Amino acid sequence: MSAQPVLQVRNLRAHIGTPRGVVRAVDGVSLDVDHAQAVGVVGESGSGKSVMARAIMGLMPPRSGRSGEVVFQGRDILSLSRKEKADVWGKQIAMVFQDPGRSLNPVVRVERQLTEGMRRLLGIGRSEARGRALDLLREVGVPDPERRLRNYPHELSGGMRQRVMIAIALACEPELLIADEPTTALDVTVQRQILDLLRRVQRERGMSLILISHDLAVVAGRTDRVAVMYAGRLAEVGATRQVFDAPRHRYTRALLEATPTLDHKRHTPLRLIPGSLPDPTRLPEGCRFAARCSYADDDCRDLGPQLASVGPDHHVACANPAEGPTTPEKLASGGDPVGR
Amino acid sequence: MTHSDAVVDRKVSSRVAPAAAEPIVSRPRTSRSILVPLSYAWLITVIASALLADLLPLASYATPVGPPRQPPQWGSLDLMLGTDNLGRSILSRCVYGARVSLVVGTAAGLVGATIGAILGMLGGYFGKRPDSVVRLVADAMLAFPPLILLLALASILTPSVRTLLVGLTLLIIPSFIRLARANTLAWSAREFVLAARNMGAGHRRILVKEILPNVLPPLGAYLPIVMAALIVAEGSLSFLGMGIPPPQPSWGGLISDGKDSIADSPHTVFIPSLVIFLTVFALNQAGDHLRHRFDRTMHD
Amino acid sequence: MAGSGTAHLRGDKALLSVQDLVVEYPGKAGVVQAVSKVSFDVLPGETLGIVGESGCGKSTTGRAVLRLDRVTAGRISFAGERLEQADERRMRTLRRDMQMIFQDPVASLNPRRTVKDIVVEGLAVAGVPVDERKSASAAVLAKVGLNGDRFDDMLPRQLSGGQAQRVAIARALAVGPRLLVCDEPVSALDVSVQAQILNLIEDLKAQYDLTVVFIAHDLGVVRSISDNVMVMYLGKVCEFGDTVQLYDNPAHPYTRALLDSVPLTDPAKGFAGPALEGDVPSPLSPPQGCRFRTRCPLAQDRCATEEPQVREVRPGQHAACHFPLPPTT
Amino acid sequence: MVFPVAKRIGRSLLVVLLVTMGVVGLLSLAPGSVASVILGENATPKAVAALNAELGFDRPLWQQYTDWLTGAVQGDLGDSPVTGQSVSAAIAERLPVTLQLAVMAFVIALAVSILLAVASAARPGSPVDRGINAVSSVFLSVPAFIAGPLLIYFCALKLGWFPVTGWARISEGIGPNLQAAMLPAIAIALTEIASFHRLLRTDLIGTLREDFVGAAKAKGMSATYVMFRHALRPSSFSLITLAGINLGRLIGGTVIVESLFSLPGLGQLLASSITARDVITVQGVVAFIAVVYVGVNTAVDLSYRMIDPRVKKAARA
Amino acid sequence: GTNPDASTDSTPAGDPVAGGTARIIQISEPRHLDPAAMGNSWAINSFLGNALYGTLMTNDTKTGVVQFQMAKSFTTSDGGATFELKLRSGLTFSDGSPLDAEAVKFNWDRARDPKTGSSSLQEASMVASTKVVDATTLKVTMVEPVPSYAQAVLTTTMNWIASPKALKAGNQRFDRNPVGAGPFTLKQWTRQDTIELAKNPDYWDAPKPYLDRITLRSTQDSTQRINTLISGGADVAIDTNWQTLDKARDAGLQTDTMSLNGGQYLALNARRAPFNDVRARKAVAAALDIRAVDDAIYNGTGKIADTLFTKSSPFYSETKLTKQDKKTAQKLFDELAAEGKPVSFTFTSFPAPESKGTAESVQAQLSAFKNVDVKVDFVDISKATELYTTNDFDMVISSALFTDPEPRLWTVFHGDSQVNRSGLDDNELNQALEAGRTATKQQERKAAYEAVQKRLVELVPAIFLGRAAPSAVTAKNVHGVRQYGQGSLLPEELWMQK
Ligand SMILES: Nc1ncnc2c1ncn2[C@@H]1O[C@H](COP(=O)(O)OP(=O)(O)OP(=O)(O)O)[C@@H](O)[C@H]1O
Ligand SMILES: Nc1ncnc2c1ncn2[C@@H]1O[C@H](COP(=O)(O)OP(=O)(O)OP(=O)(O)O)[C@@H](O)[C@H]1O
Ligand SMILES: [Mg+2]
Ligand SMILES: [Mg+2]
Repeated sequence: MSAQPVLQVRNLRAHIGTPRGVVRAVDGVSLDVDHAQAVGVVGESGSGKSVMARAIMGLMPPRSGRSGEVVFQGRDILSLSRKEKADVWGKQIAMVFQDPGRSLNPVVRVERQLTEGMRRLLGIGRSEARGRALDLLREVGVPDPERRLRNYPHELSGGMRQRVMIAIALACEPELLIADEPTTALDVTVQRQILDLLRRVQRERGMSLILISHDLAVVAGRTDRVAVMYAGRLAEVGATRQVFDAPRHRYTRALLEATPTLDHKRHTPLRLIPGSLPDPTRLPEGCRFAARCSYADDDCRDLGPQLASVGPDHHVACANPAEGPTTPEKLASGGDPVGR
Repeated sequence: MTHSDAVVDRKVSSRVAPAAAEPIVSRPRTSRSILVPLSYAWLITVIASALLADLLPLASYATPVGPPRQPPQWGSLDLMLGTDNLGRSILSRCVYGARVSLVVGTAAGLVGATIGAILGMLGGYFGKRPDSVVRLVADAMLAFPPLILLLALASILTPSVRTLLVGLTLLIIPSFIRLARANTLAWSAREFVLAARNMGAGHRRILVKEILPNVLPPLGAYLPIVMAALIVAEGSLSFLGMGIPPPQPSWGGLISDGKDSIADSPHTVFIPSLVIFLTVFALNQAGDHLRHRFDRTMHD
Repeated sequence: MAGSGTAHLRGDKALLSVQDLVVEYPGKAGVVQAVSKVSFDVLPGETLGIVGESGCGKSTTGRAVLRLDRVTAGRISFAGERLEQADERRMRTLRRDMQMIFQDPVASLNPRRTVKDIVVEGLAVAGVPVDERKSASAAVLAKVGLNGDRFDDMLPRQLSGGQAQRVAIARALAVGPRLLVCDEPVSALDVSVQAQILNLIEDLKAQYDLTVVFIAHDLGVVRSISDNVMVMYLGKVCEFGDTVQLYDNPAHPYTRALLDSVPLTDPAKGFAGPALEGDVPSPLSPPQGCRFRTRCPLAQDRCATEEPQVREVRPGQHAACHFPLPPTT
Repeated sequence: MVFPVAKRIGRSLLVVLLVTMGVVGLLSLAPGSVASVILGENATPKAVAALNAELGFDRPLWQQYTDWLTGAVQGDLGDSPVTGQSVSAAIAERLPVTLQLAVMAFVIALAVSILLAVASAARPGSPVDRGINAVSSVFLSVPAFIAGPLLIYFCALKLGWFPVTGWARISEGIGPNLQAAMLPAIAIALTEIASFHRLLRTDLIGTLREDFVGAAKAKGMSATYVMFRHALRPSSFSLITLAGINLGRLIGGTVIVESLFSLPGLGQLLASSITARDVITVQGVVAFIAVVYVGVNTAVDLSYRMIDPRVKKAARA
Repeated sequence: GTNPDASTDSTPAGDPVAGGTARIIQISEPRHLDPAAMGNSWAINSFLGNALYGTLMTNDTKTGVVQFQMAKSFTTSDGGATFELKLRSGLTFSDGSPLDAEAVKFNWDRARDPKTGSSSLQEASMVASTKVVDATTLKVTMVEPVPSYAQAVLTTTMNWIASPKALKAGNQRFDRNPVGAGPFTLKQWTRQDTIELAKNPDYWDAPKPYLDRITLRSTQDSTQRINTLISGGADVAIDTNWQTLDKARDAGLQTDTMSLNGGQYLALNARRAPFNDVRARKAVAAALDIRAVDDAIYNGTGKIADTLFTKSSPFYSETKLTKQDKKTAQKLFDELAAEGKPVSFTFTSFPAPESKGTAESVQAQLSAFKNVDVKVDFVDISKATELYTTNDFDMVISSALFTDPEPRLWTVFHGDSQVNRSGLDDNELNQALEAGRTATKQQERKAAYEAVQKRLVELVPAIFLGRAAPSAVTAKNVHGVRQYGQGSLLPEELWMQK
């Protein structure tokens, strides 16, 4: 495909001022999302996934700053005027939040929450918006949509609410949907339904999707590419299959090993990742995972690796990457991998 | 994904594109600007001068020091803030007036808050019957016109600081009951209360050790506002003729005394008003600051 | 499923035995029977996992067992003593033998008390003198891996999730319990921290000869830690049995559906089986007969009229279903 | 459904009972009697005692109270021994004034405080926010009896926009009526503005942190739209509670403003009746105020349901 | 202003014009419209009473000479032991019934009855009996001779005669429909709001009244009364406060202030310590600067009552009532303290601003002296009865206002008087007062009151403060301000320029 990626995030930084210091929640992230592609972002709590999503959406908390570029269909949306922003956010890029119970206004009926965006951004009338709303609800599999429109959020079950959230996000037919942990608050069986739904609409509509989750398994079966985040930076990016089949970053690998799976032998200890995430206000100089990595050497601690290609569509920011199934190009630690 | 991403992602690392600037982030001010030290300075001045009034080189608050309604002037300490309708030093009256106003604000505020907090916590924690009784009491106290209470108290007991304290305390109790009850309801539903019960803690221990520390901060935050309101309310009582007996001054009383000459000698009203305002403002600032400082749960 | 019955109980050997436990919450909207005739038991030294979807009554069961919630009906015996008949005073003593760890590590710690106070709360209640408590707190914190006095004066909010959960565990351990009820102790934690806590529980269990009831909704977690599993749905028992056996050959369609809904880390597979339709019905008006029948792919007429009882479908595996699934292997 | 309503009414009656009993108790302790007030300075103790007996105030307290209560239950609040007017008529005469004052003050206070709170919550800590906070501190520290004369001085004397004192009934035209009510309403509103602003500001800041606010912004809604259509309503719980309490209290508590502006409201009636030891009137007015208070707060409880549909669910059936 | 003595700013405005509505602000409204419940003094309800019931007599505010209105004459042939009241014939109440001697008898008898609670009980009780001679003649027998009893009648509510029939109907009915023969009748009374009066077309003294309608409002606060007038919200304000009068003049309003003899005074309770000792009374009198009191409450705009009578009074004498002398005062305080009788007393004050201000001023001034201690105690009006029946006070503020010293001076200072606040019963003073009352020749009376003043200075039962300011403040277009008695304003004389 020669087409430009829908979204190009370039060296995005998003820092938040707090009384204890500046939290460098996102610190130089670059990521591409192609047309009709589903990209997963995984990482532990606090790794900066949500802040990244919010930075892309322009939803930064007070006393925060961004730098870098977020190029959406050729325009850098960080530098848009207010008017132009309204054209992008909501209409072109939509977002689904983690907790469907809290991201729907509890005191506003489903109908208005669904239609207000359409009416404002697309300038359509009430009855047309309502008609579309019904279609959307049907599309996301909400039974009896007429009744649901009149409901308040609390009258819906968790799964229903998340469906409504997805319908709201789809309302203006966005090019890109960002789903920030859309199933974390849901039960397994409902999570399953929502994940299936997201994948289906993404495919049917030919939409791009960024699926954020802390659960590697959630991302695994539902994305084309996956980015692993650690302490505000990307650790590993690549085709999902590659990253899961042959994780190269030590962190990715450790995460996978620490996850108890259905075939884990019982009463055997899980593999641990020692230590914890670094304090986001006092991030280390070099590789941010170095302190917890048993393969770290002084270079790791001082310099910190850059994201480098280790195979077709597979990049790792690790000086001592794990062995892959196929022999990777050997990389000089710390150097510019491409030599440009 | 295409080949393009290989190119793109290669450019990705921060070192490759050092041009990208660090975002500019303003840190929230940790201290509340210069106003906080100024507020403390003011409160300390007020409290200290109230306590040490007798030692200060001030004229008596009861005896005229000059012609009535003198505007503020330099030169003599006693005339610095001018004189009141009777020619008494407003400075001296403000300093001594702080005693009554502060006592009214603090004592009525604290006693009211304590009683209200106890009742509210008992109601909120035990629920059911105790709660109905507490709510009934609070409702009845709120439905009781405050004026009646004060007028009646003023006629039963002779007007004095004590009468005033009783009346004003009764007035603020129900608000604290409500506040404490609402907070207790919220906190006692929390898991750590269950955890304490699981440790075998009894009701009293849970109330005192688990719930009280959490209910105190919102009450504390409300207290400065109530204290401010009490200081002002004391003035309204003077206006209604139920204030403390003369010649003892109070800030509210000073305002009330001066109100008829507001057009000719505005200082007789504005100086005490300013004192009240500064104190109210300083109380709020200090309250906010203390909460930030000592309520460690407020950090981050 | 969603059945009653006591066929799976193992008699006197059990440290904790629960029979026909019912917990009801009267609300303005009606009475919610959060736990409806649930029976299970735990042998000394064993770990029992309880799994089920949100709202199925796992926590309520856990709390009721410790008498932290009102018990509407049923028998709870702990080491031969009938808990539901014990008075408050007796319970206070007994509580030291049975401790609970709560779901949200931060919410279960008083935000305004320091770690060293929290950890020895149980001892303070029991009237242990201050200096003894001090040393006890240091010791117990060390046990859970919070060495040094760095944490003593911290407030819960200053702890990471994993550290907070360790403090909660330390608090429970401090009183030397025999039974530990863990109510989703890791569901609020990251995988990496989760692993630490799970390993810690395993360690402590071995070290202190603890009996554990482990409540979770993550089937992977439960599998890794428990000897027996009880699957619950809408306040009822679905299936009870040896963990490995149950995971490999679920007899109840709900157990099967749960297992099929677990996302797999293998990008090629996605999910192991078909999705389950619909939502959990309202606990206010649960379906007649088998409570799972409204979502059950195998439901028949009989399921609507007759409530299935727990019965042994295979040796060591009990299910409450009229039409249990055959073994797959 | 019947049960909670009955319970609610029962509670309300209890409140009214407690309050009126409290009033009788309190006033009985106060020195002086209505007879001595009626007979004036020149009265002899004998004449006073005779008149008191004639009016029935020599009977035991509980008997006076139960008699009053029996009447009150049948809707007869009795006649004032001082003015001879029936208490219900006196209340009916004053009520429009007090009600209009209280309602106008509240409309003003709510409107102003909502605007202020929105402005300060939009950027907490900004100069705008600090400025507004300072203004609200000023409002808190200026008592009504100073605010009143200042308003009169500037708005009535200097600008001549409003009358200095006096009341104009609605029958005299809506214009004069509003003019007469405006200054006193503002004088009452000032303190309310301050406390409403504080409360709403805090709650708004909290709500603005909620996910659904972010979600609405992510939908492309403007900041103003989000503020007024999404954030305001769920932030108004405490405001409404406080407003309910204060409105209820204002019905009997505007005496300072009423006397400053010479308005024939309930507060003045109450104050003069207390001075005259007119227990019958005081009791009637207090009972009435308590009923209004209870009513307003019931309305507040009901309004929770309008504001937040979740409450309705919890309370249903 | 018709009174040459009154300080007046109103310019002669030509002949009265009929018509118009006057908006008048009074100080307070009565509890009932029953004359007995009102008070015939400018500061109380005199305007309303005059409007509803007319007047039997008025007086010249300067000379005190009685002028007859509805009464044709009020004469005594026996030095004040009995009187004969003659009414104009054909007087009718507004309901058409006749205002005859019977009606006067009913009203006056009623005022004497303690059960009525009349504010004029004291004066009315000087009458022993009344007898109707014919429709227009009433014979009045006094308890003891009071030659100038007409002064008592016209300064009290006895001057107002209401229809007996209407009075008998009870307060509630009467308040809705008070029946009198005054220049105006009641249209509507909304309590604490407005009293609407309309011209009585059958008023005996046609073409008076000139005004068609009157709207009365009440406001306690004198600043607000004047402010209302300044802003054009009213046409006439009744006022008592020297300072606001000053302001009103500055604002270009007309003020008419009638001058009255006597004034406000501090009554020193001589029945008990410390003021049973004349030295204590003298000391306080010598310590106080009366000017300073005036400064405090009226910003120095008031008139000081340094003599008992004003210069324009025929009884004027130069005898100064008090003279400040701090040294003597301190000496006396010290002396008393040394005797173990320290001057420590309570000033019992009402909450009204003037009373409060006076009390505080006295307290503040005395605080500069040693061995004297003043407390201020506020009581509300409901306690006044108790206060005066038990005489449980050390110092109160009271007033003795009069044009003719009779009967007011007697009631204030005579040992036999019920309302002698100071309670001082001095033979010499009593005799002088008796002489002033019974003497018929002006010269003798003057001498008697000269003696009274001397004795007052010696005994100090009271410390006189300032003169009263019975005033009417009027807008530029209002004319015809006429007062009588105790500043009682006559509504029938008022007229407004178109
Ligand atoms: N409003 C805020 N103010 C201050 N710090 C913040 C704020 N939002 C996020 N942070 C900090 O930024 C960092 C990244 O947070 P973020 O919410 O992006 O993590 P996450 O990866 O989404 O985690 P989770 O899985 O818990 O959602 C964390 O250290 C967090 O504490
Ligand atoms: N205090 C309570 N009052 C009323 N209903 C309650 C209460 N606690 C729990 N319930 C109800 O009881 C049922 C079981 O709740 P419980 O908390 O035991 O579920 P759970 O299985 O622990 O769910 P989760 O996985 O969400 O923790 C639910 O329907 C819940 O709404
Ligand atoms: Mg997140
Ligand atoms: Mg639970």
